[in-house]
Amino acid sequence: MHDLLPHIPESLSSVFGSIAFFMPEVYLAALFIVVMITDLIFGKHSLKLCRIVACAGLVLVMYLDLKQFTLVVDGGHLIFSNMLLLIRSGIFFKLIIDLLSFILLLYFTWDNKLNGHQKGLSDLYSIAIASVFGLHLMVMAVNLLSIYLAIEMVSIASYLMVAYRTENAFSTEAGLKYVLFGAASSAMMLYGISLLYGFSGSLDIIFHHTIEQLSGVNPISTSFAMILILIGIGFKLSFVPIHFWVPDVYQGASTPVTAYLSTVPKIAAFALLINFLSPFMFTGLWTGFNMSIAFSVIGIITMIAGNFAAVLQTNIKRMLAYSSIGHTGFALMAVVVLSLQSVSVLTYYLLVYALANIGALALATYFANETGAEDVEDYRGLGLKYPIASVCFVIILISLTGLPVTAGFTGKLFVFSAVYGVYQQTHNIWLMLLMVTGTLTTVVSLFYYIKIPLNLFLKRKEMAEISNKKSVNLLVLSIFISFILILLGIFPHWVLQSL
Amino acid sequence: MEDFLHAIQSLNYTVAAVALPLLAALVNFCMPVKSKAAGWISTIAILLSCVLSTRVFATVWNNPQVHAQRIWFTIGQTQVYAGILLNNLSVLMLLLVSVIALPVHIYSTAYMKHDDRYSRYFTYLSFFCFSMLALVVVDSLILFYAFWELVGFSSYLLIGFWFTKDKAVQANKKAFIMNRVGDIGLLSAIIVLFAQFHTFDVDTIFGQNGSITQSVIKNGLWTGPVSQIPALWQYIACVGIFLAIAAKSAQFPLHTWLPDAMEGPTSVSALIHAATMVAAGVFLLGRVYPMFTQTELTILACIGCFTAFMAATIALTQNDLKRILAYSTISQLGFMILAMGVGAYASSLFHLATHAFFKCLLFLVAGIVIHQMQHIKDDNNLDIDPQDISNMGGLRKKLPITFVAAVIGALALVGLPLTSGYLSKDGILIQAFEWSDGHNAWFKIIPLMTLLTSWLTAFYVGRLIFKVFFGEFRLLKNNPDVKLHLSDGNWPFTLPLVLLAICCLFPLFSFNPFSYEHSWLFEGLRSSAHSTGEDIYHRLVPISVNVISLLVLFAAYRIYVRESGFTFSQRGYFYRLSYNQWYIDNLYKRIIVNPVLRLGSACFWIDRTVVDGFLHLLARISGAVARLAAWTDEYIVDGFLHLLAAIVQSIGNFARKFQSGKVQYYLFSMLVIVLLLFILKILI
Amino acid sequence: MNILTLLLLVPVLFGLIIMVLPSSVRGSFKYLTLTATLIQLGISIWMYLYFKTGAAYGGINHEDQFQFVQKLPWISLNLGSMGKMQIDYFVGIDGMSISLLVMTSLVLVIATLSSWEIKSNLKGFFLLFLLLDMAVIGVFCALDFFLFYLFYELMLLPLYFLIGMWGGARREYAAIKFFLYTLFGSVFMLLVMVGLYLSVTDPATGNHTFNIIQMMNPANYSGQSIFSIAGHQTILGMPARTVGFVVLFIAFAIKVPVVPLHTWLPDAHVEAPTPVSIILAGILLKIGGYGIIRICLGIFPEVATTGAFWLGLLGVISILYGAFNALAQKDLKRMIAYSSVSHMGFVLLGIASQTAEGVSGAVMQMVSHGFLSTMLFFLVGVLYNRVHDRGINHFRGLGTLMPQYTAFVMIAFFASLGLPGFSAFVAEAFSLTGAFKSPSVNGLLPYWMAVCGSVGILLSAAYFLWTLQRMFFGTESLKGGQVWKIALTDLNLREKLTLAPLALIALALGIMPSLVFDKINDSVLAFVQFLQLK
Amino acid sequence: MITLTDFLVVSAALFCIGLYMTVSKRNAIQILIGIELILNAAILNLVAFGKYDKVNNSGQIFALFAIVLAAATTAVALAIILNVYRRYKTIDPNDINKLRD
Amino acid sequence: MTLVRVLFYFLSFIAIVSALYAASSKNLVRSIFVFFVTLFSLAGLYVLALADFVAVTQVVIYVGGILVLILFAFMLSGKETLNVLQKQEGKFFSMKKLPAILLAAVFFIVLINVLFKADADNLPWVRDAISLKNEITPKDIMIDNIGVNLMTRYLLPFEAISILLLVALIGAAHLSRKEGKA
Repeated sequence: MHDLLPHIPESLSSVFGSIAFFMPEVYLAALFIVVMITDLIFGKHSLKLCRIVACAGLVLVMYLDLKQFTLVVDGGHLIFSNMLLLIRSGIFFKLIIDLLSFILLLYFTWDNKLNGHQKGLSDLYSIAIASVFGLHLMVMAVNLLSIYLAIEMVSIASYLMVAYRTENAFSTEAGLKYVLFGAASSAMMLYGISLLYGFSGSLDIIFHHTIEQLSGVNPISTSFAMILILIGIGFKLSFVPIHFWVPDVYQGASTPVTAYLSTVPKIAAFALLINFLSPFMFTGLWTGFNMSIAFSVIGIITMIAGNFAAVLQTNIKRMLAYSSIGHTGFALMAVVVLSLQSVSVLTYYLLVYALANIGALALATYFANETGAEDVEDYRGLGLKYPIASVCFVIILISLTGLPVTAGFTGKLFVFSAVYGVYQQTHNIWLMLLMVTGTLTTVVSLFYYIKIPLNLFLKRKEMAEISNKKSVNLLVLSIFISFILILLGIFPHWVLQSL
Repeated sequence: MEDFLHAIQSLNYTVAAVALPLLAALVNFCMPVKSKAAGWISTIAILLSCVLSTRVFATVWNNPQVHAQRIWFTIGQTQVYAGILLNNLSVLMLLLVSVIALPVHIYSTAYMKHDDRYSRYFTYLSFFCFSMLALVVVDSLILFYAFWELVGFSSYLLIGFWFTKDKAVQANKKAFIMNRVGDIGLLSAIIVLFAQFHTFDVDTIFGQNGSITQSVIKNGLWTGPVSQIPALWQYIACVGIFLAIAAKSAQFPLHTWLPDAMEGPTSVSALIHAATMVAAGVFLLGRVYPMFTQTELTILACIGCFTAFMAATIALTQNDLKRILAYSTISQLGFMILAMGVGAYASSLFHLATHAFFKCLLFLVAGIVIHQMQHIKDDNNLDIDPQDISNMGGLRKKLPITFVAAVIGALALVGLPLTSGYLSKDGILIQAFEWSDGHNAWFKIIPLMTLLTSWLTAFYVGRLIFKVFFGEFRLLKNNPDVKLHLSDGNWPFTLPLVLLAICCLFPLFSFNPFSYEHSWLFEGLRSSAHSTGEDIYHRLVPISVNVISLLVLFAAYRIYVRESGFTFSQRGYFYRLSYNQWYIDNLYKRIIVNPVLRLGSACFWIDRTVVDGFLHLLARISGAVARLAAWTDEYIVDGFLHLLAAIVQSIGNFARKFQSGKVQYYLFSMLVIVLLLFILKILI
Repeated sequence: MNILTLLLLVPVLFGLIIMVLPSSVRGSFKYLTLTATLIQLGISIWMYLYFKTGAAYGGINHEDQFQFVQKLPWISLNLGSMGKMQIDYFVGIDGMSISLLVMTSLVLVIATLSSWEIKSNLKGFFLLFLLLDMAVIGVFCALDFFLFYLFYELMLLPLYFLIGMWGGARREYAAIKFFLYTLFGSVFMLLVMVGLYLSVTDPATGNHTFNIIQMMNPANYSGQSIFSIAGHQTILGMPARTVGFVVLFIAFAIKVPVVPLHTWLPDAHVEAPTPVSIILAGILLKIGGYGIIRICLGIFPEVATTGAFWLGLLGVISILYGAFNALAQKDLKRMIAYSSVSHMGFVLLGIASQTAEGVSGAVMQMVSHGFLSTMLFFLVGVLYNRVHDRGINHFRGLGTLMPQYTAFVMIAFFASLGLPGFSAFVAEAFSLTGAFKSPSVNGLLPYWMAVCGSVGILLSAAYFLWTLQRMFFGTESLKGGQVWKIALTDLNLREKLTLAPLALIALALGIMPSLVFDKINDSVLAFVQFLQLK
Repeated sequence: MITLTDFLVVSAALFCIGLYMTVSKRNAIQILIGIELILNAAILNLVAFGKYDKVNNSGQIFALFAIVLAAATTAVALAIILNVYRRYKTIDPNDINKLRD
Repeated sequence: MTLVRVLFYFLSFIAIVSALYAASSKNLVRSIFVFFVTLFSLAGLYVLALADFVAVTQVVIYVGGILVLILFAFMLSGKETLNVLQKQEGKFFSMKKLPAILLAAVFFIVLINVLFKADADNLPWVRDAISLKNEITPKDIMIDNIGVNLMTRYLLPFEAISILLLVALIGAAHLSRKEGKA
């Protein structure tokens, strides 16, 4: 007590000082409250209002994110007594996250199934906003406590979103699996954290002396703790072997939620992973297992497992789920060769992937709305009925596969060059294996991506009846996305330059 | 200066002479298929080129060769030229081809009159003339090869002219592919030569002290002025060229296409498969003569000799009029090759010229006969083969002009005095003997066999003539109610015969009907080294040949005329002589005819089963290989792909095995994997 | 406005026009496309006429010797540790490209004409067609590897749909097979491309560059970079440059196609609609050959030299294997497809010989095969449109039924079996000559390869003539009986107008090979010299 | 005096028991209990280590947060489980496998 | 063998045994009630670790909150749930469970191994803490310390978790409320 008293003032001032660097999150919190209250006040009819408020708020938040760039010109800032770290790349991650969530918030109501939910969607909006808040924390967290907190926050929000459509058995089942799996893995993570804390005596992993402390401990013990923590992070990233939940959950959740799950938390998780790993990878003091090799192995296995398993899927969402696993594996490449440059490449890749994935799922929704198509077979011959949507679909899938002239290709290209750059110095065989696997799985991925155009255009089928309700917004969205993808395919530097 | 102008002029004439038929061909191609004008266009064209080539011949013959070329295209550093090379050899051929072609054209106008693809026929014919004429004058091996194949191509077209006849189609395919074998040989030879001498120019390679003469084969290397390659390739080049010759001029073993080629119109056979194209091989041999070494020449001689003998024996037993002639052509070509082999360069070409005339004549005769038979067949629709000589007989009264022409041609073919054939053939025989003196005794076989062959020739020619023109019309005998009105046909039929018949007599070639060495043609072509030796053979050979030939002819007469002739001879006379007759005939039969015939049929059998059989075997083998390849493609190469797909699927299935849908199972497997990884890490 | 860029933009422009036009005027699409291709033809012919020749325009590894060059900075990124990335929009042509370019644009016209047969969903068809058009032209013009790769990959998708949507019965299988095959090749090409770009620095700017011509210069490779010649790096134990070469070669060999990477070709051809098979055979295969010359040999000359024997071997195998397969086919189109395999074998053989004759022969063969295969496939298409059947044994005596058609078929067949006077003859003759010359000149290939190659010529005669005999000669008898007999009308004017130019060109090239040789000669010499210098 | 190791061993035991429950129990709620056990094991660690971290007291505070979070998670999980029960009339996770390959 | 030690062993013994029982029992209700015991004993252990405040929170939130929640949970879900849940098959040791048991066992071995390798009691920082008197002694009261820390150092998590709880609240409410009415 007494030894703390003198410190109170300056620690308080530091706290207040930190708030300046924390504006977006503050506004997010406020936004959350506002949305929640509008929901409470206007009850059932609040949906439109919540939507408007939430989206508008997100725009504001993005603006604030942009403003933060001015704060980090002189390097990063540790705020809230080392809880969070605000750096340039982090701001980018936040921006991307906000942008995507903005799109997703718009997208929620366009899905007929989700929209048909009796209890209304307004709660979903408040949950989503809260999760965005959590994501922001995730991006910035550098303290074991904040990390754990952020992850839990996002997880809980996600559980709720997945299980949101209570009247739908699939959604509920997905929710159950998700929550059980998630709770278990986060519990493991907590155990790992406790061990790590125990071994290092501090929660601030970002600090040099923390790692020093660890280096004093038997590597086996520290690596065990590390592995347990990685389980927790991996659960958000969904790399092998913590990916089992993904297909079921993605399939079960309503499509916009799937779009959400498969993109934003993943991006944040990557940011978190980078923040978490960099002290271990850069200060040469980490005595545990070799991170880069470990992640190479994980990456290779993940790519293979994801892409190869996707080949045999028939349900669109399930297929995309597997493919997203594959993409995680691919993105892990950039983590293996962690460096400032690779971070920006990774950011680009994730952005592109996320856009494409959202587009794909949006189109899945579109076709589901129009014709109730869920499986690939249901798409037979739709291509000529819905030419625009189908063309967009093709473009988006091409981008996911990573063929020119789409952003997906440039993303792959840059990741490869990042890895190559390191390979030239180190001649680390794992990197070569990573790249080879990456290319191989690209071919494999075509196997299943091509199924969709195949059914859309190549298969013939006399048309079934067509629902008259046209989801134009989705069409616009997908057109927009595919346009962006092509644009980035031709002029990647427009984005990548700034990253 | 004078010469230079002449040269220019003759060059222009040559070009014109070559181009005219092509022009005709093009014009005809654009004509409606039935138009009768086509015939005249081609005929006039060939007439003109005939005149022109005569002029050229006149200016160039026995004068220094004219050679002009301009650059065709450049490839790498090598510049490929296209040009014209006029020397005795080429102008002779030029003249020969055009002169032979003219009557054939005239003849064709009548012969093909009723065909409903009349203008096509003349298109092809003119095209052939073009390529043949070009072939003989070009100076670059590439061009030579080009026209070499074009000649084959046009013959392909003409053989298969009646392409609805399956046999015709089979025949022309066979012809083309067999020729292709030769072409490949030629091509590889040309490539070898190019690789060795870095040029395609005939003159620089084979001309006076050309590269060939400067290059030597020493210790396994063929060293030329510019580069050297393993000597093996010199042999391969020669083999290639030999293949080409064998294919074009139907030498053993690539000769079997020629008899089949008789499916084409007879006029075509006359021009292409008797006179000109088949001679191209010999011409080629003449062009590249310097590159053959002694041993290679000897081999050539043997092959030529064998071919000649074999073909002659086969001709003995044939009943198809045109086939007989075809085989005789083969055997005559054999003579020429043999001549080349034994170094009788001049005689060979001499024989080429003479043979062209009389064989063409004979074919035209055959054409008329067949034409008439065809008429009979059509008029009182019989089921007979119009070409089968066993149906004919006694036509000499009905077709007098034809008969005379035929006899002249036949005599020339047999090589009796006063005919051109006598000059050339005896030349060959004599020189063959002279040559064999230079070698050990075994080589005597060659001239002797040649001698024998020429007697056989006499026999089958006799058989042909007697069966067709003497005796009585067997067809009439078998079915008496046929009404026949036979005639030589109008002038387009007869005129060519007359022309050619005249050309078959000695004056055209030499004023001394008994000495080939005095014929201008021989003198123009023989190498300066050649000595006009007055040795025993100059007496012996002609006598032996002619005397025995006459005997043989007589024998043939006895057999084929008198045997069937007793019906119209008086009884008494018949009884008196019957005994001897029987005796003589039997004698002939037992001693000459039967063995000969047996031999003939044996050879024919070999020809059909062994040689052709071998070819068919090849075809079958390649077919089998093809099927094998297809199978490989379908099952092995593609199978590999499917295997890959299967692997992908199985990996995918493995990954999916975990997706049992049971969350605890997920957790369990997750933990197990993590644990295993960790333990692994500890152990490593 | 650079003329090459113009050439590239024309299809895009017309594509846009077609895109905005309503489907009600779908009748006009084919004419629009035809106009586009005709304009392109005009442009390329103009370029051909104004294409300067002479040692100063050899091209290959001299950037200043290329013509109609346009070079715009496109992507330039600072990749931190890996220096700056420099990607240019860099187009230009030398002798290797020009002839192929002209050939391409003509073939495209023909393909358009032949796409009159397309009835369904015209808008999509012609859009894809024009996209493909742009891509193939681009491949021949691009001098920046990135750009090249872009166009190269851009071809896949339109083709996939063109085959898959307008194709025959097993079109899906064929389309996917084609797509996966070629993609398999190209993704690995991507890896090598990245490696190259990281190894090569532009001496002028010091940036990493994708410039192909820079890649040809060993001096531009930084010391310890993966593909540096001096470095002798290894990838997974194998010498890096060899690996790079092999990977690139496989990528292009699939396109060529070289046995045993060829099985996509017959399926694709058989299933594809006529215009597409025309483009496939006429242009796509050439892209393979072109790539091997420009990229594989250009960037890895020394590996190419050491591996020349294997290239030659593959070439010979392709020649013979393809020919034998053709001999065994029962489907006319399949037979022709396999014949393409055989003919493209000559290209590989010629290239492998690394002699002036061989390379010129190879290029000539590409051009000539471009025209001839176009003609062949068009002819097949004619027959197929009449009766929707291609079985060789289902027809007999077509000669009487369709004389003009038969005439053209004979021209095409004899031209492609190497009858002198037609382009194929010169091409094959010189590929073989080169192959035969190489032992004495640079000792890369053994003699026997040339001989085996010439056997291929013989076989080609065999299968073409056999087909001719079976289908066109003899007394007519058709599987379809009377119905077919009515359906099998002779060529109409459009078809004649399409075929005649092809036949004439094949003839012209045969009689005046200089049309091609004059243009390519300098480049070929420069190329051969470059290969000798390494 | 109680050593750290003693605490750690106990927590390890609890951890493993929790693990066992999570993977073996045929009942969602019991699985939840298992998870809680694991959490408690972790908390025990934190607390035990926190003993030596007097100034910033991270261990104990983390423990507090952990408990609260556990509560939240459990609440959500239970809500979901209830829903599952409504749909499937069972809460045995193994019987709830409509979503699978 | 001080009293503390005895107490520790006693509590930990209870904790583990009860946990085992909870794990083994086929009856849900029983296992829940046994879990009470575990939690209580754990709270005791916390006290022994000188974290009295945590112990209190444990009792309040866990025992008072979570477990009651759980109980309510299936009470709410109606009588029939009980019947369903009563008849859980299987003894503690059944073939079905073998893999799980093995897994747990192996984990335990590994963990013990890890812990002993780590040799927790003389970790450098622990030794420093002892030397620097940065070790909580039974004498000093941590409550206010905790309070200050929560308000300064750990302010952010403290605030953030409030949002988290709100979300959980909203979500749980949304999920468990009946369809139709808002």
